[in-house]
Amino acid sequence: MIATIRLQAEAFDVGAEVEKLTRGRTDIGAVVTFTGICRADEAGEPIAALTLEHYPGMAEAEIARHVEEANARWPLLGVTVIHRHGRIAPGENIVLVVTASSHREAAFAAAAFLMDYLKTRAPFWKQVEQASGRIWVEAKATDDAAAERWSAPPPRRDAAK
Amino acid sequence: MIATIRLQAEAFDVGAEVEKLTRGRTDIGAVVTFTGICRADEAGEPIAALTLEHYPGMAEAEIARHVEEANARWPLLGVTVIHRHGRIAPGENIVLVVTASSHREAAFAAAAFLMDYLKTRAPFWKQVEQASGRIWVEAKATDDAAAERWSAPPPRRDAAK
Amino acid sequence: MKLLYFAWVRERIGKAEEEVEPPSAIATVGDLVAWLTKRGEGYAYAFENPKIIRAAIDKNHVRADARIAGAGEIAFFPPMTGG
Amino acid sequence: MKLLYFAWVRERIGKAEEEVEPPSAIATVGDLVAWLTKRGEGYAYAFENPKIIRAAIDKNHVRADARIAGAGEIAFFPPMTGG
Repeated sequence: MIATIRLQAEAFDVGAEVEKLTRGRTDIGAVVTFTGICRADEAGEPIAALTLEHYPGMAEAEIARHVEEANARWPLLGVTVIHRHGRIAPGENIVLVVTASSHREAAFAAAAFLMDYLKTRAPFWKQVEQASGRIWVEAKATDDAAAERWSAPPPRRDAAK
Repeated sequence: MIATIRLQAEAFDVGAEVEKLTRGRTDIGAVVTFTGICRADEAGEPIAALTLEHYPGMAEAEIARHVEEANARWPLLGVTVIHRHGRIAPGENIVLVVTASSHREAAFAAAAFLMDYLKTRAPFWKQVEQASGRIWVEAKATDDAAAERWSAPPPRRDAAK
Repeated sequence: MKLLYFAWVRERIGKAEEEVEPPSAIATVGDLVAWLTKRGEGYAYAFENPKIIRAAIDKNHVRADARIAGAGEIAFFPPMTGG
Repeated sequence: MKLLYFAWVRERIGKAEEEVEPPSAIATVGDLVAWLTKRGEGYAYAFENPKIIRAAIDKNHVRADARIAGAGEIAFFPPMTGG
């Protein structure tokens, strides 16, 4: 399984990352991408931008651990995770997860799993610029609940190929 | 909700389709893509290519009905479905689903839902070229089971934003 | 009434479409399949396992008990394998 | 021992990192938080609700009962909001 993990200030190109992961391969039957984008509002209030702070070293290590975990749970052929840091304006991309497998079930499940974990375990913190000032985004209980659903024993079911 | 449905013989560009759906938008927070790719094997045997036959008119209508159904179930901001027909070589793309929403749960669920339905309800038939001749791919019970899971009442839960 | 055939149903029958005039006793899609089956070897082969044959009336999936009165086109095909 | 602070923990304490030498009675991450809390207003504010503070020893998430002996760097931060 080919894994690429990048933390960067620059925007990424979804199509280019899919192309890199799949070029010349004829064993990949399914590719899922998730792109997280900066919206112009947070908790109902307009924002001018968000700034992502991270813990260098730990962020990469945490993401790598979860990519390994995903690879142990599902038969993956490739994973790319890119997470930006620094100031990001509405409409710009923030995070990318690409998963490749021979069949769709594994690709979908692994991408959802990685996103749930990035939201709750990877050491990143979002601050938004609102009219009332700069505010740290609060963690969502719904994100913790979403991550919790993966704590049951891995399914590795062969359904829905 | 902006919906684009295309049946075409030509390959598609994942990045370009994501760009078309999201350009200039600041309300989209999550974009999921699913790309189905022709593998070099089917049921363990090598293939030279596959040919997709479809029922013109009905294929578009069936896809449109399921895009509407997805939009009724989840708060979507955009959906693109592209399905190729004709001869497709290993490594080439076959099908693309792109879903956009303000939050990730809806985008993931709608993309999985649309793929399960495309596999079992959209009038397309795959024929593969193997050493032993041209063989029609058999429908998989696991695909029917995957589609069945959506027949329960729609969840529309707010979890995992 | 126009009939359309796809994939191996088309290959076994040997044509992609045809016009037919079934007798008035043929009321449902299931009746139509039974009537077609008697039209020749290719039809008998195509419909040898009628349970797996799917049908659509005017581009909508229907079951074997669907009534064919008023149908513009009826299509027969194997289980779908798209995506 | 090196301490790192992130996000609003960093802002409230007023620095991103520092070297500290806690007394030997400070055995766990929880003990360390209690000890830091007494070092000044910024610390007290940062750790006013210790239950929501997350900690990592040498870049691994740990709980409040984790022992700090042998730690190279210990980081304190709010719940993560990446992705």
